[in-house]
Amino acid sequence: MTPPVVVFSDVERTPRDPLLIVAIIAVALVFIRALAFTPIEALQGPAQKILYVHASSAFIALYIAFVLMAITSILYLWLKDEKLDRVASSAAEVGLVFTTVVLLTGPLWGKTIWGAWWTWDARLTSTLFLWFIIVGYGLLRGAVEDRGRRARYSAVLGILAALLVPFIHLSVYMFRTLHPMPILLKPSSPSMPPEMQITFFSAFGAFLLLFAALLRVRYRVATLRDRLADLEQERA
Amino acid sequence: MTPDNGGYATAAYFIASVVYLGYIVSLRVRERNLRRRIAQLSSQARAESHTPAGA
Amino acid sequence: MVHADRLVRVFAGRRAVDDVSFTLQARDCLALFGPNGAGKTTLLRLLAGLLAPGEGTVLINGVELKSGAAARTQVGLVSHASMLYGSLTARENVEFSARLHGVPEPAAAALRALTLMRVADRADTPVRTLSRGLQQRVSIARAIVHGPRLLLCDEPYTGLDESGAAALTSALLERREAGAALVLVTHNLAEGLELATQAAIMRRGRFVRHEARALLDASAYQSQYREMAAVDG
Amino acid sequence: MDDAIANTPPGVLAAAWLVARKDLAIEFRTRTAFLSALVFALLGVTIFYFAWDSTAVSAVDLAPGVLWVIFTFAGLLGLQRSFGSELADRAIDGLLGAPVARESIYVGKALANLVFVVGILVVTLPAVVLFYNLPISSALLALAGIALLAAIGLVAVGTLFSAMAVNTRMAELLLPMLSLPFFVPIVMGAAQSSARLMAGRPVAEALPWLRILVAFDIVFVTACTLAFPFTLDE
Repeated sequence: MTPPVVVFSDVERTPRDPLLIVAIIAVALVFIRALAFTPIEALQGPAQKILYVHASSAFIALYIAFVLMAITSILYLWLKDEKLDRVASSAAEVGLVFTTVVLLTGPLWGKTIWGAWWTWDARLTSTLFLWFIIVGYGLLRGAVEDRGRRARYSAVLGILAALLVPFIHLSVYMFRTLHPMPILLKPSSPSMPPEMQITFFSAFGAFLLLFAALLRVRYRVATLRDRLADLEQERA
Repeated sequence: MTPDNGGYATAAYFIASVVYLGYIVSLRVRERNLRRRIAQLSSQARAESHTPAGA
Repeated sequence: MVHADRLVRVFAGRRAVDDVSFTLQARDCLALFGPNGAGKTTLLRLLAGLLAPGEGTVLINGVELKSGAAARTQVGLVSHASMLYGSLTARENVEFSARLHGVPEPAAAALRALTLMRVADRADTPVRTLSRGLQQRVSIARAIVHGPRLLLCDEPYTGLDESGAAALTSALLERREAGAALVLVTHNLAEGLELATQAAIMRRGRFVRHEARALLDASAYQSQYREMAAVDG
Repeated sequence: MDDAIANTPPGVLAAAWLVARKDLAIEFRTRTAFLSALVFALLGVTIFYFAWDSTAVSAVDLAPGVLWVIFTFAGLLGLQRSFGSELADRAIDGLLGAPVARESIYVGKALANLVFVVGILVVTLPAVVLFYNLPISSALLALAGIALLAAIGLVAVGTLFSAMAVNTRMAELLLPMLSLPFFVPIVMGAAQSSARLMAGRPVAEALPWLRILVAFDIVFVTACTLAFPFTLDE
């Protein structure tokens, strides 16, 4: 009997990822459009363009990535399907990257319009703590050996985190309103001229595409990691 | 009077690009390493299972 | 009265318990043998309700174990770990367990169990300061204090001296007289076969042999088991 | 050893009380954890005093923050060892094999932790009043209520995370890492409301913060009780 000469080519080669490439190109085009072909806001100056990266990343991180993480966490505890855990952990990690961008670009914008890198307003603070929690989520996953236990623990944390964020938001909001701060120049949001609107919505679309692409790659990595763990288990 | 703060915008776009690209690279590297390791292990497993006993 | 049906438990792709079924009547004792990693401990934990089976069911007096409280109160477990609190005394440990199981007179029951295991004289010593063998006796007292109808013992003789082993044997016999079924995991075949009414050998999660004790010749069984163990290396 | 048939397993609350009493007995037997958490809290109170310029910040403004930050960290010390006694000789298996609901194990452990944390507060609170020369007023009673609300929230979340952290590598680091973000609304609510009361303002001003504390307690006591069974291996 001759051993089959099948090479596991599907495993060995990292596949091209058209979605990822399209997403990268889309984000790059949006960046070019935002920086070179979108009018400068008269009051805030060029720094207002940070909005296109900052706001769309923030929206996707908060309302898509973390909501997805919370929902898949609940579903995992209910259905105990490993796929749900993979989606939850992927959404958390990709969401963390988006949140990191939000937290890094925010101060640059804030410095120009508020005159301060950081202010402890409700939104900033809850984003910061969300970032901390998701870092903790990652550390927790890294610290648990058993796969089922890891999935259950992180699902529990994911659900509790979703419950916590509104509390932080509310309490920081009250903290601010009860302690009036020196008046800052607030970024008013008068209706944007259409050219800016187009840039804003295309940025949102591009980042959404990027999120989907990254989530897919990260999900693949999670699947591969489990497969490797299975193989190592078999050989042990 | 439009303020001259173009540097901040450039910096923000630059930082965002670095973070996103860095993450993409890290994902791809992780994926490649995992695939290599899996291929290596499963080829070893196949080699072992096709070695006749006593050979 | 104890009925295990097609139990399966998978750990990370490995079938630790794989399609195990058996039935025990009152006063039955199943002696369970097998090499390390055969799945004996996992099987006991399934029977104790500490692990949920991936497939299959355990019925105790017609009540499914998974359904919780009513069934769990009928099971007692002696495992490798003592399951005791080091800074509490022997009496406190056993009494705590009695209360958790809702034994009507916990203090009296605890004392009786400790007396049966011949450690009543050390009842008020913190468990941490007891020797390994005495801790094992307290651990057994903890497992029998609520009068379980199914007593699961994972190598209960390990660490016991002669007096302890005698106490354990008489405790097991007493449980049996009361109508309980026993599952006894051990490496020592002679020891296991002495009490058994059924014997089973487990390998890779499965029962590879399972027969009535009355049909077995102890010495033949022993040499067959040794051969089997030698193949496993 | 009568037959198990005669046994009537305790209800959820009775079982929780058994577990709590057992934990407190262990705690009382050893005492080291409580004493070190207490000393830690008192040391913290004194050190904080010197971290501020007392001529620039008045003691009344400083005290609430100090109290609640210290309280949080001392509480973490207590929560840290909550599940250690269960895992040492797998005593937790004895609990899980007993005919009691999983939830009552959580409630029992949380109750014991609550007593631990309140015990620390009972000493730390007067110490803060003493060291920071605060006027002793009728606010003290209200303050005790706030302390209890804060302690419940802290213990609810902390007990759950303690159950998870103890089964991980780096448990000592993970527990604070996971819990501290959850303590933010508690510390804010407790510090803000007690600051108002200590400054002699009407209770109505502290009310919104008390509402947050109460809401936090309700949400997280419920959520953590429901989530606890999922932290157990089955």
